[in-house]
Formats: sequence, structure tokens, C-alpha cells
Amino acid sequence: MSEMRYEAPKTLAAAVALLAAASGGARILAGGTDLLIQLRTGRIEPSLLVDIKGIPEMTSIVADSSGFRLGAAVTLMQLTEHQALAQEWPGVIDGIKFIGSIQVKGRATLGGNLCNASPAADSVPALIAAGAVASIIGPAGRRETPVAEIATGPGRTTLTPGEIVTALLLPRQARHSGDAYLRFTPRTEMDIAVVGAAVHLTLDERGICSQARVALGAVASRALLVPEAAAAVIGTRVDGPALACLAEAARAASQPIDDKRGTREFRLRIVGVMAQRAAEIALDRARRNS
Amino acid sequence: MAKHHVSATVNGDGVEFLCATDQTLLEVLRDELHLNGTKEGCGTGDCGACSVMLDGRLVCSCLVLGVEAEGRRIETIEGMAVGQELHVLQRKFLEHAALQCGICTPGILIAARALLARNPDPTEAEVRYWLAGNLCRCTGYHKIVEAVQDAAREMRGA
Amino acid sequence: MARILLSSSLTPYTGGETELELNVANVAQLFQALGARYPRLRQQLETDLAVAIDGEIYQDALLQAIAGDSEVFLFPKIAGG
Amino acid sequence: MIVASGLKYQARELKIVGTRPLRPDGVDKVTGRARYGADISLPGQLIGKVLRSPHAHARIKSIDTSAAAALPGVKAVISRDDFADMAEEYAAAGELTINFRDVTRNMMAREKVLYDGHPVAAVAATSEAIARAALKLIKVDYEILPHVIDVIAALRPDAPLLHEEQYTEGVNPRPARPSNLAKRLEFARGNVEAGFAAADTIVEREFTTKPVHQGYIEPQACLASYSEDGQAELWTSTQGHFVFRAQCAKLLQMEISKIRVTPTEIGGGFGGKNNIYNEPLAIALSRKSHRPVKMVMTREEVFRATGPTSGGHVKVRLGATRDGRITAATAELSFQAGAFPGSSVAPASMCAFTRYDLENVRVIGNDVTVNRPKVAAYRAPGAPIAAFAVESAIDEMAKKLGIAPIEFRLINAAREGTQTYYGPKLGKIGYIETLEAARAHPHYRAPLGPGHGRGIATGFWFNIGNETTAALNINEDGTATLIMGTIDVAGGSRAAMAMMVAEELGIPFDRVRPHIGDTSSLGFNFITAGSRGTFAGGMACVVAARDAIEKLRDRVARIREVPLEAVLWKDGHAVPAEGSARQFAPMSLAEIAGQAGKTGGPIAGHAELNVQGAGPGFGAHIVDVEVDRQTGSIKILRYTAVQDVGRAIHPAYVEGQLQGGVVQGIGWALNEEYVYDADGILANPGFLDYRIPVASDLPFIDTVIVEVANPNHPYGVRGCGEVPIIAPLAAIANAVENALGIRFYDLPMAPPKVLQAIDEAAAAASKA
Repeated sequence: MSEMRYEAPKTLAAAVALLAAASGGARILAGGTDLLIQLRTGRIEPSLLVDIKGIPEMTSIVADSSGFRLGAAVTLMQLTEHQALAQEWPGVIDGIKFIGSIQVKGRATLGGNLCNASPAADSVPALIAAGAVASIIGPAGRRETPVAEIATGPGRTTLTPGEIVTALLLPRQARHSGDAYLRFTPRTEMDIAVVGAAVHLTLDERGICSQARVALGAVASRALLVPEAAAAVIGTRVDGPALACLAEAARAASQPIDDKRGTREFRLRIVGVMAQRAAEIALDRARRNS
Repeated sequence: MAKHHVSATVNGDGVEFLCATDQTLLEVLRDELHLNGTKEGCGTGDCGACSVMLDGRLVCSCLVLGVEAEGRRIETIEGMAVGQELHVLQRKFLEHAALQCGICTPGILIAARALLARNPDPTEAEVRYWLAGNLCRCTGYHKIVEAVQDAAREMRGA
Repeated sequence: MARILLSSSLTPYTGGETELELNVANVAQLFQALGARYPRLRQQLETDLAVAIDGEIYQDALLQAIAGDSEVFLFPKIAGG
Repeated sequence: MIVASGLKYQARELKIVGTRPLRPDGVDKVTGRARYGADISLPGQLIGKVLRSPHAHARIKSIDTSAAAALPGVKAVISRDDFADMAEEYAAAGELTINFRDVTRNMMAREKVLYDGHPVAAVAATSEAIARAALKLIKVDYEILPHVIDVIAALRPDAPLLHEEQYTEGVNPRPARPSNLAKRLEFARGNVEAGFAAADTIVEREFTTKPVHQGYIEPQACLASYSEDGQAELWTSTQGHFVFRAQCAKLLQMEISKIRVTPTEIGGGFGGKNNIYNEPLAIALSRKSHRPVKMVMTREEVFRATGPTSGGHVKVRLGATRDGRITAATAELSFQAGAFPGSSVAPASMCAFTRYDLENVRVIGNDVTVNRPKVAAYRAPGAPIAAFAVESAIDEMAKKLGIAPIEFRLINAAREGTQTYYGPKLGKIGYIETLEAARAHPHYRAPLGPGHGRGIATGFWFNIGNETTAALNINEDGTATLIMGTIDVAGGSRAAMAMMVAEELGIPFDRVRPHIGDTSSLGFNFITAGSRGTFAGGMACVVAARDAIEKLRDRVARIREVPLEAVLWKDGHAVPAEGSARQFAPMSLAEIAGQAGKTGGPIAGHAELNVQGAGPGFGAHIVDVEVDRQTGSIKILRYTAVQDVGRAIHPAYVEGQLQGGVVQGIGWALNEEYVYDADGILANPGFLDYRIPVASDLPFIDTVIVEVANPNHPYGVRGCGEVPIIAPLAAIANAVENALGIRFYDLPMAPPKVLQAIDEAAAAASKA
């Protein structure tokens, strides 16, 4: 019955052209771990699948003096195996590791996790906290946009028709900096985050926090960057009172809903706990990173 | 819509098959290639019963399209024993009573082999977290974890 | 006469009676006698009931003998998952 | 040899029983060869799919299948009109009796749809894609009705009514108005009012549990082929192929002899595969299309339309004296039956207090219809719900009295001769031995970490016998082929039965090959349920083996020209009886078998029994937990399950039953639940949001096997599969209470609930 076509272009230009020609009826197939479920349940009925895994630029990891360029179609397992990345951005790796099973990570991609625009996507808060930028190509050419500005709501993004996220760009981790991501789920694995929290912070030579970014998942219609929570620890030793302020700011910024995975009340109750615990891990990592 | 003609390697043998775009690798293995050892428990990547290796990566075959297998190397449970010789993991699963109904067993064996290939001496926690994507409703996982660790011991020659 | 004890769960079908004496030689005779005495109990006798004869449980055992001095308890059958 | 019901226990030296050989089905399962429901195919087969109700409760005004039938590739469409209506007629089918009027309506809706997922029509087409497309073309005109999901809400006088003709059974006089209370039962003994009056302390609490699914990993799957001469063949994943055959015959108005059911390997059942779902639809589609029809459920269909077990509401009241004697106990259990009557409230009511020797008891059970799928049995049906309530109340009472919970149980423990409140006196049981083994276990005394909690709880299950058949063929080379009628639902009963047969014949285990026979190879065999597999199936196999041995002795007596009494069977040989004047050269099984054809014909044994004398099983569980006080998350740190199994034929497989049952109980206690939205639609029909435990959630599950032989089984077997799921719910709740000082009365103990309780307790403490 299926009228659906499948194309596996070898270049970005070809992929962009295919998407443009399909005028909205096409879907990008990266890891497929969400797309195939949507196909199976009949939630989407595209006329064309554009498999982008044959495009070298999208499936490579480049690490140089300016940072990391993570191809948007690199599998999550490959990312977890990249030692330099894990060394510098353990919080980003925390987020990646929470996504699905080993099997799912063997297929799923950062680009997919980002572009599906689930408010609970585990890699996104850590990328936002890390200040990651999405590299995008489309009919109008290339552009770069902060990861925080991609998703606008569940399943909705700022990407225009025909645009593809090709890579996620991470800077080099600064000295005395560390990041962490934690989430809450009822089970230890295989669940969707009820709340997620990512913290990136930098300490000065005296151990005072000079820079921080706090991002939260599953407590609003998209992952949130919470400058108020960061401000709570900047200029402090990230001690108990500062962490309590960070937790309170995280809670205040959250606008969660009730759904089958958690109540609004519960999310509000634990978002501060998760943010605080993530900050403690990030602090520990920053101190070790000399 | 014409079907896709796909050439791939399954358990070391070259195969060719025809599939529609929306057919999953799991459906291709079972319905086109008649390799029924790979099981479907959920079709959504949540149970791991359909685990196979795709170019050396552990994946859920229900989350891969058949057409994506073009030129790829696939390993399934049918290729795990060599001739009469069971893989150490298969033998240890029998010896440790690590299976009951057996529907999850092929997927767990494939996943466990992938674990031991990268980590020859996993801790209990490492085994449990690696296998978290493989649901088993019969055993409570106890004997599965024991069997994997014992197989690792034997494979290390310890 | 065997002493017949009915589970309290059966009282809605026996007009509240839970104990009686019957002269029966086996379970089939017992069920027949009970069915005659308590017509509302018949469907239960057909499919739902087990007996314990002097402490030994029998399900679907119409030919099981009942001695003259036996104590017989009727109660719902048990199955399981 | 005619054995009416079974053989008695004989203690003797054993060579094979109690050892740990490899299961006969093992190699097929580790190599992917084993064939499950979805693995069977026939040339020319069609794919069948079911159209399911999108509403919780609606009247079906019309069904128009014409567009679907006209779609190219569609070979048959069926709906209610393709099946005869059935009168009220009851039959045994596992957990409780079934009523064919309800079964035919559950399999395919007639007047109304009664739950989200209720089948409305089915199609068979040349491909799954065409079948799915055809379903979209079926037009069903519904009149949506108000629905009710919760058991207590369903009992209110103004609740939406599922069955307009349902008048509560079991109450006198018959109610004037119909209601959702299908049946009320009451078990009573003694005088509870006097018992409570004599009590020094009373504990009275209410408990609730949510419906949970059996969660087998293999979705229901079957293949049917109906031939032009009116014969049908059916391959299906089932716990009872003979029961499925009988039900299909009835629903399709066929003679039983015209249906042959071959059970496939079963990928888990736990009670959920006691009932027919797609099987009669597949046969009907095959009959209409003249092609084989295969039907495999999706996971979503499994959750929406099969299983689950009841959600329950239980009120418990206990009275006890200062010195720890329980003087009275009452309980009222209200269980969701789902869309049709027949929950597990009866067995739950019967085992609620049957771990204790009580003078004064009253238990009321309410069977309540609600707009959810008709419940199916789940491992010790209903008992975990009752035990969650009772064992929590027992724990609370013990603490109030200042008596260690395990000692409190020992003071009141049921023993041989205890009069139950539902029926018979208990025979030889091992509850006290089980409690004593738990108390002696190092876990019971191990120091607890800071903030950790320990709980114990116990479980009881009846176990059952029922109709059971087996045949044992002695092959020409002296090996034996065992044909069993009892499905091996995965616990390893094939191994256990072959072990018992090998023990009887005196030959090595690997010379006995067990197979599950199809319905044409043996007489009727009940479903594998009630922990009867190794108990009843084993009984039949031993009877069949002894039948064969009698024939072997008789053959040797004739070959050697000696009287039958002079021939003894020992270690796989016919040997002269000790002290007999008639000595002769012994003959091995292989020698006799080799000559069988020329000395009177092949030798086989068989058994057709209704096995009686099931031995009840008891378990005692110890669990340690850690609670994250900031998130409400509960972690299981250590778990020990102690159980009297009568006799462990294959100890490793018994351990596996205990470990698996415990983990299902852990899931029930902590995370598993059916979640419905405001429209009565199931919100979590998948393994992502229906959260069964994963490997990383759990510790090792330690097991202790207690063996108090069942006197009514030749090897003392009681059965062991169900008891282990009963105690975990309360054991964990008791451990959490021990850790936090907060008792939970409502399952699952999900983090939001736990955290809220912690917050409330903290608020109350700060006020005080």
C-alpha cells in the first residue's frame, strides 16, 4: 500500500534538493528511532524518506583547537566512545547515555534528538548548558543557531522547510570548568525523563564560580535555559546556600504540565533537586579539571 | 511503488531481498529471509527482543528499515553457534538456567555478546545497565547476569 | 449419614443453610441430593464447586466415594494463573 | 494399572530428581530455532487484523464493512454477524468459570463496545498493509455512552451501567435494580463481633492496587487453516490448547474432533494466555476466505485488549490480644472484573487470611464490572492484592503489639489441621518451616545501612490438579518418548517431567525426550495454571511410566517364563525379585524394547487422570529498600525469597520461578499500572510507559527452597510458580514503612506518591 519513496543522497546539496522537491511531504531519516515508530502507528504518512546517513559531513566527528563538530547523524554510541569528547564534555555524554537503550543509541542521533523537539529529550539540556550551536543547511544556504533556539514546543522547531541540522558545535571546555546532566525517571533506564537538569560552570583560580549555565528538560514545552539559576551560583563557591538558590530559581522557571509520566506538582518538587545534584557533579568535575 | 532490491550480508552469507520502504529489517529477517530467531516483542524499540548486529553495532531491528540494510553486514542469533559448537554465552545460558520462555533469549544473547566484545570483564552493574534494553519477564534477570559474568570469565580464560 | 458442610459463600443459594446430613455414597449422589434440595445451587454444582472429604480436596471427582461417617465440605473450585 | 487420581509420596533414594540437567527445550531457545506463535506460517496465508473500539463505552448502531471488503487484496471481513449469539452457559477455563455469552461478546462486540480496544470487526488480506488499510475503511456508527473505570465509582448507584441485565448474584433477595456489582461472595467462620470484642488492639485500614498486565514478551499470535471439509487446524501460543479447542468449537459451532490445536512454544503467559482472543476470529476468517489466516497482536493490542489483572480495593480489620493472638479478622475485597464478570476476587477472598489459624473470620468479595478489558488470570490470581492488604495490616499490628513481625506470624501460623474459613482443613503444609527458614537466613539479621528499611511478608496459594494426560512410548532402542498434554509455560516442566520419568525407568535423563502433544495426540488436558504443571503433569508422567514398567515386567515374565511377581524393575533393568526361587538373566530396557515387536508388540504407558491432592505452597520474603527522600524513588537493595515447594525436581528451575515471580511483584509494587485518560482510553499501552522492571533496577534475588513433601505426589511436588508473586507487594511496603515511618496503602508506590507522603509527614512533624 505504501507510496513512500526512499532516497539516500550522498551530498548535502542532493539532500536539500530532495527535501525542496518534496514540498513538505518528506521526512529526514537519521537514526529512525522515533521516525519508525511514528510510521508504524500511522501518525505520519510521508511521501519520501531522505536517509542522510550516507552524507560524510553528517556522520563524522571533528575535534580541533576550536572545539568539536559533531555530525548530526553520528550515532549516540559513537559519541559515547569518543574519548576526547567524553573527557571535555562529560555532562553532554551523561545526557546522551540516558537516551534509550544501548540498541537505541546504536542508531539514534543528536540531530534527531534535537529536531524531534521533545521537551524531555535528554541530550538537549546538556547541549544548551554547554552553549552548543546547531549548524544548519537549507535552500537559503547555511546558518548557525544556538541549540536553545531550535525547539519551540513539542514537535515544533524554528527550522524552515527543507532545512537540515548538519552538526552540533561544541567549544573546547575551558579550564576549571565542568558540566553534568541528571534526570529523574521511575526506572533506572528505558524511561523518558520526568525532569532533566544540566549545569555547566567555570571556576576562577580561587574556586569562585565565574560562569554558569543551567538548562532544564521536561518542565516546559521545550528545554529551558535558566539564567536566574545560573546567576544564583555565579560569584559563589557553589556552596549550600548558593545551591539552594539555584534549586529555587530552577523551580521558579519551570512551567510543567500533568501527563502520564508525571504530575506538575511532582515535577516542580524535584526540578530543584535535580538541578542542585547536577550542579554538585559539575562542580566536582570543574575542580578536577585543572 | 516498486519494491527495493537490497543486497546485504547476513551471518556471513550474501543475501538479496525485495522490500517496501516501510518494511523494517525485523520484518525482512522474519518474513523475507525466514530467519525467525529474531523476535518481535513490541515493535517500538522498548524490549530488545529483536536485537541484531548491524555493521558491528547492537541495534533493534524493528527500528531499522530493510532498505537501510543495503551493503551492510547483519548478524543474528542464527549465526551465533559455529557448526555444532554453541557460543560460550549460549552454553552458559543453558548451564545457569538463564532462560525460561526463551522469547527474549536471542536478543539478550546478541546484546551480551556485544557487551563482552567491548568489555571482557564487566561488573554486575555494567551487565545490568548494558542489558537494560532487553526486557525479560520470566527470570528476574538473576541467572542471566550470572550466566553473562560466567561466560566472560571463561572467555577471558580466567 | 455423612456430615455435609457448605461454605458460607453458598448460603445465598441454600436459604442460609450451611450444615446437613445426607446418606450418599459418592460425590455424584451428593451433588444430586444437594441439587434437589437447593435448586439455585445447581449451576454452581455443575461448574463451580470442589469438595473436601475428610480433609482431602477433590475437584471434578463425581465417583469419589463418601463413607458413612465422612465429613464433606463444599467450597468454590480453585484454579490459577 | 488403573489410577483414579494419583499416587502417594514415597521417600526414597533418588538419582535424577533434585539434580540440574539442561532443559530439553534449551538448545532450540538459545539458537533461535524454537518456534513461537508468530513463527509458524503456511503457504498462501493471509494476515488478519482486528478493528478495535476507540471508545470506552458505546452502543454500536451499525457496522458497514462493504468498502473494506471491496478493497483489492481483502479476502474476508467479519463482525458480530458472523458469529452465533451464545446463551448463558458456563465452563471451566482457568481462573474462574467463563460464560459463553460473555466470551463471544468479548471476542467480538455485539450490542455495545465496553472498553478501549474491544474488537469490533476483523479482516484478512494478502498483506498486513492491505489489512490495515481495510480496517480504516470500516465504518462503525457509535452512540457514545458514559463510562466508568474505577471500581468504587462503578459501585455507586448512579454509575454508568455496563450490563443492563446484570443483577447482583449471591445476594438474597435478588436486587431490584441492575448494577455493576456482578457478584458478591462471603466466607465466614466463627463470630467476628465476639472476636473483636476480645481484642486488645485493632488495626483497620483500606488499600488499593492498580491493574497490572502479565507483561509476557511474546504478543498473542496464532495461525488458523480451515479446510473445505470443515476441519480446522490452529497453531497458537497458549497455556491450554485443549481448552482453546473446546472454546473455539463452541463459539464457531463446530465439533471438537474437527479442530486440531497445536501449541507453539509460548513466550510467557503468567495467566494471560489462558483465554482465547484472536483464535476464533482467525478460524472464522479462514473459513470465510478459504485461506490460512495468521494473526499476531501488536504490543499496543496486547495492552489494550488482553490481560490485565484486576485493580482492587481492600478493607481489612484485625483484632489481636496483647500476647499476639489474632482474635478476629475481616476483609472486604472489591475487584475490577473488567468489561465482563469474573475477576479473581473469589480465590483472593479464599487466600486472604489462609496463612493464619483463625477462629473468627469474615471475608466479602465483590466482583465489579467496569469499562476496561476483561481481566485475565495473573500468577496466583488476586492473591497479591489480598496479601498486600492483609500482610501490611499484620505488620502494623505486630509493630503496635511490640512483637517482631515474623514472630507474630509464627504465633498465629496455619499448620496441618488448621480449619480454613473457606472450606477444608489444611493438610500437610510447610508455613512454619518457611517462616523458620526465613528467620534463620543471614539476611534476616544482617545490619541495615542508615536510612534503609527491611520488610517481610508471606504468601499462600492453593495449587491445583485437574485433568491431565500423558503417554510414554518405549522406543525400539530403549529410549523413551514422552508426550505431555500439559503446556510447559516456560518454567521447565518438560525437564522436570522427563527427570521423573527417567527416575522411574531407571535410565539417564537424556534418554527420555519430552514433547508437548497436540490435541489429537492425547485426551483432554486442563490449562497450565494454578501451579499445576509439574505437580499434575508430573503425576501423569509418573503414572504413565509406571504403566509402562508394568508392561515391561509382564513382557519379561513371558519371555523368561517366570511369574510376574518374580520380575522386579530396578535401575533400568528387569531383574529377578530378591529371594525369588525363579532366577533369570536380567534384561535391560533396550533389550526388552529391541524384542518388543516380536514378543507381543510395542510397549507404551499412558495416563488419563483428574489429579487430586494438590499441596498448598507458602512463601516468606525479606526485602531491604532505600528511599531517596528528595525524589521519592525506592531502590530494592536486597531480596530473599523462601518457599516451601514440596520437592524441587529441578532446583535451578524452581529458583528461576521464585526470582521471576518476585520481580513481577516488585514491578507491581513500584511502577506498573494501567493509566486511563478522562475518556477512558488507555494512556500507556506500550513498554515505554508501562514500566516493567529492567535489569538495572534490581539486585540478585536470593532464594531458599524449603521441602515439606506433598503427601499426595509420588515425589512430593507442590508446585511453585505462583506463590513468589504474592508477598513482594506487602514486603516492600513494610520495608518502606521501616525506612521512612510512613506506610503506603495505595500501589504502585511511585515516586510522586512517596515524595508527597514524605513532605506531608515532614509538615506534620514540624507542626507538632
